[in-house]
Amino acid sequence: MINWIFQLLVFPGLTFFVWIAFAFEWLERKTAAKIQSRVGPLTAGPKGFLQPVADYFKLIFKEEIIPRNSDKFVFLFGPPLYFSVPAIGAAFIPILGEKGVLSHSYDLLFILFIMAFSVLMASMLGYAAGGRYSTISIGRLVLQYTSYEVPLILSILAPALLARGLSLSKIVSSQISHWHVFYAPISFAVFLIVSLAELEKPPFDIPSAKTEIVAGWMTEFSGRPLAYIKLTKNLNYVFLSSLATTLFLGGPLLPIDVQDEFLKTILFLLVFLIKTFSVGFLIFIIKSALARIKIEQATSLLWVITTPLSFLQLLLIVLFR
Amino acid sequence: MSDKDQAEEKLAKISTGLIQYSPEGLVPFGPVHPALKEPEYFKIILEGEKIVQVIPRIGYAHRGIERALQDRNWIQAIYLVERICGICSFSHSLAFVQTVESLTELEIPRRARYIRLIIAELERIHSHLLWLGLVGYWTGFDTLFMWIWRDRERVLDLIELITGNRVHKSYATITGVRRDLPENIERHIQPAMKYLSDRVKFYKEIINSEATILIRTKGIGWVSPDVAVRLCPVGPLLRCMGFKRDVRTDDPYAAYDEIVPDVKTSTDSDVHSLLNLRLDEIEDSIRMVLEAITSIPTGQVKSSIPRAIPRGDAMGHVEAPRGELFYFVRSEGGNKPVRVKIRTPTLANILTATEMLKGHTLADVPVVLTGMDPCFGCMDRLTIIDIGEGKRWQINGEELRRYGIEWYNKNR
Amino acid sequence: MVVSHCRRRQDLKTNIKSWAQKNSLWLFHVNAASCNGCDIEFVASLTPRYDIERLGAQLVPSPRHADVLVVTGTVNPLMRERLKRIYEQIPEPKYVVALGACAGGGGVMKGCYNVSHGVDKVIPVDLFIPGCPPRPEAIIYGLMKLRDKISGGSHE
Amino acid sequence: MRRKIGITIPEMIKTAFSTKITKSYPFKELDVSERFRGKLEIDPDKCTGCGVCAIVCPASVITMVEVGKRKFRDKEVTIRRPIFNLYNCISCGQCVDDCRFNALRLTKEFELAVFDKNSLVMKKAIEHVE
Ligand code: SF4
Ligand code: SF4
Ligand code: SF4
Ligand code: SF4
Ligand code: SF4
Ligand code: SF4
Ligand code: SF4
Ligand code: SF4
Repeated sequence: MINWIFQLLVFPGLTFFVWIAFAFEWLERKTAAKIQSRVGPLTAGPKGFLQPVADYFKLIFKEEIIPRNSDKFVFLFGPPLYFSVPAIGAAFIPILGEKGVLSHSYDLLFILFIMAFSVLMASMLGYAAGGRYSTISIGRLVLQYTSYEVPLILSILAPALLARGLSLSKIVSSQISHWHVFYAPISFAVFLIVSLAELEKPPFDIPSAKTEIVAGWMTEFSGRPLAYIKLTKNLNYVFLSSLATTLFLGGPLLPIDVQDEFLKTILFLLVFLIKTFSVGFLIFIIKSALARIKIEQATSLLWVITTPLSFLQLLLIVLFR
Repeated sequence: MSDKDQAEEKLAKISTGLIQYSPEGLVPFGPVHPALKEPEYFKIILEGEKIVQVIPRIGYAHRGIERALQDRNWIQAIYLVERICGICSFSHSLAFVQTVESLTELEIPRRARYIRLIIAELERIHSHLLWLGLVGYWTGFDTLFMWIWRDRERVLDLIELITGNRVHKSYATITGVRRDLPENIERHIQPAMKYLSDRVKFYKEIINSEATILIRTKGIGWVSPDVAVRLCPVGPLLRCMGFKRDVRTDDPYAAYDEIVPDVKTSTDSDVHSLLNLRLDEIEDSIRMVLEAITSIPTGQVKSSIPRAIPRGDAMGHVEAPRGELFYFVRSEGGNKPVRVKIRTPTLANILTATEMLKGHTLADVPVVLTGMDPCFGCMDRLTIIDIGEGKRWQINGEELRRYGIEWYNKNR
Repeated sequence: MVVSHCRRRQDLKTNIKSWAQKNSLWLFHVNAASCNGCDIEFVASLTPRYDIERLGAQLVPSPRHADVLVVTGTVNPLMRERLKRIYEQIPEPKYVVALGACAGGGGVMKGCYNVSHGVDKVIPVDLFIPGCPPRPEAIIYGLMKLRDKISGGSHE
Repeated sequence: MRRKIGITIPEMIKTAFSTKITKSYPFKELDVSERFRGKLEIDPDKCTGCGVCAIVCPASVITMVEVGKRKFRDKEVTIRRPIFNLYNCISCGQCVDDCRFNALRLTKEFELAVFDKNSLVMKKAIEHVE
């Protein structure tokens, strides 16, 4: 039991993921800077590595301002709840073997539910905060979600079909010799596009477009709630990258067999991290090369292009398996 | 019925009180808003995401410069008009100085006229690059923004080398320029211009083929040329509607009669054509700077500055990066101007911009509003300030008069 | 014994706090009737040549996220109330930087009827960066000074 | 025009591996350009208190204050010296151009940020007299 709790909360569960989330943000900012021929964070920790940590702690120590017309309860307790969504999701991801900490035989459905819940939480938070920019932002968020939900489900179905099972561990174990990305490349691409939308990154950063609607639904948050929200966004990023790794890139598994338990764990972890960071990097590169599009363009793009594409992929799989 | 017609009809209904707009439909844009680096307030009336009406509310940058100019002597005034705005600061001082010079019949040395042209064109390059970078920023394309601003630093370096400051050049003076060019400046200018013209080619390629930029700018902000005739925009905004108007060729000043600009026009009149037009203008400016620096004559850069300016009225205009900048100066023979009136490009363009916005969505607001490249620094010298909290901001002459009488009665 | 133990923990907390604050200055920029000169230099300080993100500074879109309020310009009567309101929206601890000669004491606009000769007449100011406009390095220098103030002044 | 997606990616990679643009300013000294107009300096020995600088300054930076009295042909004449409120100075250099005694110059110093703006008031000229 204690072992299980340790796994859930520290390694490879919550704490581990939070640190990866910090590392992701650092990497993102540093690479963004490099691409823009800048230097990026430099003074906080070696090479600025502790920059996200500094940001987080600073927000924790800051005053919280609760807007007058906001729902106080949701405003204060929503952010931790929002944070728990990807945190729980992360516990399903198999890292040190074929099974995640919480894994069971229909966990893929649970993952889908979690992704929907995260959007729901975001819109609830924005709504509780009140304010015009938040309201517009939520409208966009929900509209965007409804248009990417179908391609999301369809693209996740492809590896499930290939593995003939709805559990992540089954999907992972079916990829020992061949990754699903080679059989379902379109689904992988669609999944990346949908991840951009879920993460509110360009070209889909419409709900938090700062030049249009300030900071979107986060406009009114400050202090500790904001710290949670920022962290959750990074955690979401990690969660989606690791999900892509699990679904399409074979998770932590190695084609060779290693006897030593300890060495095996280390190797698994390493493989998993490399893959996750690569996916994160890929998402990041796509993001930096594009401009933001408009909400109606986004919905039409997601409906008209990605949905038929993912259907096509499923059809191909069904026909050729 | 087109979107525009519908919008017009809606507007008519709003103004006659037939439709009441809920506060949710009204989105404030500014005065402090991340898309506008300057304080300006636009009341945007929305229906869903569609814009029905835009009401600009100017005055957030009003400082009272025209009044203050009446207390400054001719030399001090140059520094003050320059600080109407930090982006085309040289255009302001140049326009003012030229207007004053036309009162005096002084001879401006030929070398000084060439130097003025060089600085004015460098300023145009810097201003257009700044704007192009901001378009990247407004469309959420941070990488483009950073690259363009990185390249803009090359121009600012040149400006600093010549004038001593990156932004406020403080360089023009009556009868010429304050200092000569540094020695061997062409050794700095030539490589920088070469680098920039390569970069501009690259940016042109991005603007014309990157799909996300194209769908954000093509066909956005279209207005018909008739509107232009009615609302009289100036500068690139006018030129992108197919009118070939440019003060530099219509009424040459500085050395523009010897180094002739090639005025570009376009007929698409949308934000995308503005992007291309401005990039073309940068290329042309680069050509002109290079030409000027090779054929610059030797000689003095200023003659002696008169203490008092003869009595008279004068008007002058220059082509600032954003269009025609117009100055009127009245002198009564003293050491101070009696009246200075400035008509700036943004003020002339703002109405067209609100017209451009109608029928588009909220997401287009930053792109369009800034597509005309507004900078409210210069627009806000003339405004009506609302009196008291909660009162309507449009006050008509009668109200103003009554207010004035009441105020005087109270404060006597 | 208990007291000293307590104090050590307190010290640790303040150390983390000042370290975090110092390394994560989120800036919110208000143009209160300036000429844009200072604003473009401020934006330029974010761009590759100067890159204040090295110091952990970052431009944020909402005052509620900010730590430092950067005010440029002369603060005319129309902006005065808004500036106060934005200042109140920023959560504590907050710092105000008056950027440019205009924000310091009116600058060249001194004597104009519609300006309020200095941001410090409207809201308390922590740091003045004079210059018209201050070059981006001067802004960086100002931020370094502010960082020193934060790490030095956190023990009182 | 062909529509493409992500045409900036090659350039992005190129930029990421190209030479560094960022100046290492706060960690290293900076040379500013030769003509840069920075902080104003006065040479109190050369200043005669003529007051021209106070007249020409566009930003009302300079005020002339009385520092003493002097006998000049049986008449009391006040001696004045300039005080500079440097936080208002726009470094235009007009006073430098107009001072006939070459008492003023613009230095290249730009690190002027202060916590208290009154510490930027330059009273060198009057302190020198006392
Ligand atoms: S509009 Fe009137 S008050 Fe305002 S600056 Fe001009 S002259 Fe002065
Ligand atoms: S006559 Fe009218 S317009 Fe002319 S100065 Fe008097 S009030 Fe102004
Ligand atoms: S149009 Fe006006 S505010 Fe804009 S850059 Fe030119 S002078 Fe400045
Ligand atoms: S200030 Fe009034 S009279 Fe003058 S141009 Fe504008 S609208 Fe016409
Ligand atoms: S009332 Fe008219 S003339 Fe007087 S300041 Fe206002 S706009 Fe200018
Ligand atoms: S200090 Fe100078 S550059 Fe800055 S806003 Fe004022 S006039 Fe413009
Ligand atoms: S500094 Fe020069 S101009 Fe000013 S009072 Fe002294 S001598 Fe005269
Ligand atoms: S440099 Fe310009 S602003 Fe500064 S004191 Fe001299 S004249 Fe005045």
